[in-house]
Amino acid sequence: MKKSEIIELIEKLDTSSLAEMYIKDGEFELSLKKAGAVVQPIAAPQQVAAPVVPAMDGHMAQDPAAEAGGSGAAAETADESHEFITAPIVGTFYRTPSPDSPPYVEEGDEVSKGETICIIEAMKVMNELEAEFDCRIKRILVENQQMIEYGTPLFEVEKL
Amino acid sequence: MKKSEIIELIEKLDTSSLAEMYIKDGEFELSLKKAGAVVQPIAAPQQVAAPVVPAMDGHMAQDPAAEAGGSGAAAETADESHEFITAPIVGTFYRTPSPDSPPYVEEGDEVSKGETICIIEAMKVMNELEAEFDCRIKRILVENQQMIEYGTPLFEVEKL
Amino acid sequence: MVKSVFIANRGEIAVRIVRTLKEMGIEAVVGYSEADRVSLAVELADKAVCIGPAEAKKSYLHSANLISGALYADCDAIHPGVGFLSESAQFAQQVQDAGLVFIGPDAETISFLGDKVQARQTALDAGLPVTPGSDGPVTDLETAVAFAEKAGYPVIIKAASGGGGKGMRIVREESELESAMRIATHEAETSFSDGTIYIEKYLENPRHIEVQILADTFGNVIHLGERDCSLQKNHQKVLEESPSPGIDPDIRERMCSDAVNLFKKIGYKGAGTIEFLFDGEDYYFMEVNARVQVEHPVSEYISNVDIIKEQIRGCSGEPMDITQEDVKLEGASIECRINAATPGKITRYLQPGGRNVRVDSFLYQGYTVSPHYDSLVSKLITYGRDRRSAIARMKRALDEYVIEGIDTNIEVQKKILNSTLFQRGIFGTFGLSRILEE
Amino acid sequence: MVKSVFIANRGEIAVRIVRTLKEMGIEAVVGYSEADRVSLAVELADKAVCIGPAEAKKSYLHSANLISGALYADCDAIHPGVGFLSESAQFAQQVQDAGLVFIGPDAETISFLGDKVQARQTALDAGLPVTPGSDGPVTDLETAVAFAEKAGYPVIIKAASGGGGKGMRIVREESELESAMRIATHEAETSFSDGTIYIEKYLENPRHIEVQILADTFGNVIHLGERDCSLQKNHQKVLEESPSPGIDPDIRERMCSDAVNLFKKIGYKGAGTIEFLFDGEDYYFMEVNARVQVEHPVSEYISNVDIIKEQIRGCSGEPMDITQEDVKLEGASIECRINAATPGKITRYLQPGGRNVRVDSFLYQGYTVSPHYDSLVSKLITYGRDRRSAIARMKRALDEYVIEGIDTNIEVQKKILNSTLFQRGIFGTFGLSRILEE
Repeated sequence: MKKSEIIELIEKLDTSSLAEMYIKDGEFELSLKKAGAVVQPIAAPQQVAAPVVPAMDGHMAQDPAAEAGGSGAAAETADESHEFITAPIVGTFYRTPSPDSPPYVEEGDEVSKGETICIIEAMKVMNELEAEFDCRIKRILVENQQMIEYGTPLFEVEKL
Repeated sequence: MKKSEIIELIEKLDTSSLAEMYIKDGEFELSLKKAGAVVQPIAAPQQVAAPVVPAMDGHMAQDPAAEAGGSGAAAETADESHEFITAPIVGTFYRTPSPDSPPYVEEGDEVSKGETICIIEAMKVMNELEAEFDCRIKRILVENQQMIEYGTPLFEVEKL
Repeated sequence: MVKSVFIANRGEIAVRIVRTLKEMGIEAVVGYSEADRVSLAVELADKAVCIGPAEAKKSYLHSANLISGALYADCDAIHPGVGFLSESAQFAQQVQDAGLVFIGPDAETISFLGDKVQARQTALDAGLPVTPGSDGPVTDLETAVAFAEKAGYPVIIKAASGGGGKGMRIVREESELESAMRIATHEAETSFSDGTIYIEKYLENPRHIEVQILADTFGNVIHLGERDCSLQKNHQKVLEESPSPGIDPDIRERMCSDAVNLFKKIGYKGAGTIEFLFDGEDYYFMEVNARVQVEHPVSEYISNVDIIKEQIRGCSGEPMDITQEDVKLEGASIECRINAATPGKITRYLQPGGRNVRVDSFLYQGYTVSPHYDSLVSKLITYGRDRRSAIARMKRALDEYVIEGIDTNIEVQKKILNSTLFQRGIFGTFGLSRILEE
Repeated sequence: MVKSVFIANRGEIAVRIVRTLKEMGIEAVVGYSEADRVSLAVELADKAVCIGPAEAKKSYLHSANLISGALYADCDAIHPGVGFLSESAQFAQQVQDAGLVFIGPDAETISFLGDKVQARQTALDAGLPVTPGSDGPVTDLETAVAFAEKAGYPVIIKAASGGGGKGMRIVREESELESAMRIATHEAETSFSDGTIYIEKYLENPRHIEVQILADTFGNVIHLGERDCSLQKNHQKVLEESPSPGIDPDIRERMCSDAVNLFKKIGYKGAGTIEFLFDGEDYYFMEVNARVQVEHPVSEYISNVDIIKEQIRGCSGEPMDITQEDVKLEGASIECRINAATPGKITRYLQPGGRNVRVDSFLYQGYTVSPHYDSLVSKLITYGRDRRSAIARMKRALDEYVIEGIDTNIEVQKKILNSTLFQRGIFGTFGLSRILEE
């Protein structure tokens, strides 16, 4: 088994509700155990995140990527083909530079590192958000002019 | 597996919530464990029993029989040869019926069911404690005229 | 002053007493059953003594073990707390005979107040209004009929040595009277081996009001105002408050001075309560509780007096720290009793905090609520400048309170707090059932 | 009245504000960093918005994210709490520009009070005693020497835009003066990019006394008495109390009316504090804290006023609920700050309870104390009829407090409570180091 596969397993177990894991494949054996068998209900993010605007909250609860998303502008998960670009600041999301102009990107578009993909307006300042790597836009997750909090997943993308 | 890969695994485990990890791949074996398991001190009886008069408390803490002792006059443990007769009431322990008379029992004596083995005085009433089964007195665990609380082990005995 | 007090009780009241003892610099010793070996009271106490197995009859109700436990730990006084042996004249006597101070009134006083007919007569003699009644045992139907016609129906038949509804019968018309008397007498005989019965006028949906009294052995008797305990479910109080939203200053003044007079007359010492029924115009003496009560914290809030402290001083031959003049009754306070519907382990516990919120409880995360004892696990008490702010604060505190692992009545308490009936303050002893029916 | 308040803060003060908002029936929205996603404030709030990563600079100090977060949640006001941006005139201005109510004084007032020289001058004009000082910037040695000789050594050199000891120098004789001025100027330039310095008489071991003020926009300004904050460790307050054991009624009266006059003069609104130094005979104006303070609960206990509630009313254009006449200062209250010496997971937590004990904290069993922020994890506050009973109660409560999994200063607090120096109440700002040396 390759290291990347094992890491993937750790992450899967980590975000799962399982307590431990043991694998034996011919010569190969793998055993994983979680700390503190007793799960403190308070530590469950979705429970505490509940006060957040429902729509988003549901998204977060189901989607591990959303949790990881906060750590930077782009979040990685085990699944290479499954990445998000999240909001680096709190503000209003705009797909277009101005009301009458076309959107920066559409689903399916390929964008290259440094290209502007949307605008986030905060305190009447228009902040252009640039792609940090070449990628294809798989899904646009928020509506034009939607208010977004820090870490909100904006685009599901595929690295190129 | 290369050292760099193992180091990566260690780092991965370290930042995860997992407690330990064990890998065996043919000749290769790897076992990783995190230090410090989570304990629930709150449930430890000896800790809470601490306020009790030290001498007794120590006894109780070390002695499983003392814990079980309360449930009846005689406490059983897994080891048949290791039993206790405990105090069924709170009061003063007397080995003799009256100051000038000889003790009911000495260590090593064999007593039969129903025989009086000591007196426990409570509210100026002398309560004779009888053996609930034939047994040999291995040790007398309290001093004459000592105050005893409920469940205090009085005699270590051996069933016959 | 006493140096070391043995607490012959458990749960929240044991914790409550330990706290005041520590603040007074008196050693706190807790007597615990094996079921309570791991408990907050034991942990907070200076010393703890095992006084029996889980079964209350062999531990918290076992006088000999409790008194021996107190001697064992070199205590010079015993506090009975509430329930268990707190109103047992025999226990009080045994404690005194053992040369220990009993934190409560004398044995004679307790037994005397235990007899309802005697107590009622004494109240009459002290000039307290009592519900129109037969003034003594009733044996023949004629007397009963005559009284009922004079007082007017409905009337209630009660057992002289009764309690807990046993031997009680409500009679709404003459035709029911004879059979009711026969059944009540029989019930009284079988339940209390004393068939004596008496009759009183029966009040529909009255307020249950009680006055908190403190007394010492120097003849000082003071009151801390009244408590409204009308909200009950099968004779169990659920929510109490002070002051009562239904008592005007004039009535309060008369009730409280009546209560003080009665306690002066009987030479009471320590903390005690006099229960009245109030029909909206007049109040009637019901009975005396010769002990501290579960709901005492609401009076502590509005008077800023430590009732347990003054009780201990009063019963151990010290003069009380305060006079009636020192007592200023201000603001409003509410207590919600939090009861466990099921035993079990507390898997998560968040206790409300902040300003003017008090929690008297023995719960903590990881504690296992035992099935052996009373269901009261916590008392949540709030205070405010007026009743409205005390209510707002209680709602906030109830929302904050997280107790996972067992079922509790927190939702019921929220329903009460949110009901207009409660918020308007217009309710009697039937109030709770009406609120819950809403 | 405002309908929804955004709390731009965290920890115990966020929890404190949520509680009052709920009691007022105002929606409570908490802005939280990713490190605080799982926290008591977030759980108790009606809504919560993530406003950035753990690093404070990008979350709790990031004006744009905070204000956008408030707009995001449709709030109409922002409460800055304490620390972070609570005394940033720029933030207050941005909040106002965004069309939101800032729960604090106007931006102009904040910036004006931020300049120590200006504030000192205003205090002088309002007739407040100030420590003999250069009354304005000092540039040349001659002026400095002249002043020092007039006022007498020791003197202290301070930076006009200074704080936290930066740019401060104590000078005990003329020979040290010149070099001290040079160093102070340099420090001031590098730290605050403003080399302006001034000189004051230096007081040895004075009491640190502050007066709590509340004001609304209708010209009502009231005080809630003083607090003694002398017990400090490297300029960090450790224990506060009210009233101060070293202030007599006459001094208190003068201090408080001086404070009220100053706030009337500058048209202050909301909650604020004026700090004085007291040398045993005279008191001197130090500075104004234009926000609510960590130690406000001791004043809430002795006045029975909700400072946060009146602050919110006063800053949102409502008249305060109370007048100076309503405020009766009674009893004594003490606050012990419980600080975490290490971050980590709380493996066991028992919170003190019972009568006249208040806990303002965000801890609970299972919570992980983050290394990113301030070390204050809990405030334990007690009240009593007098200082002695407040002390006895605090000792009891500290004994009850169990926090396992992290190191705290609870033992240090016990040492303070048990020291004769503290019990006698005779101490100044050097008091704590002396107690800890014992």
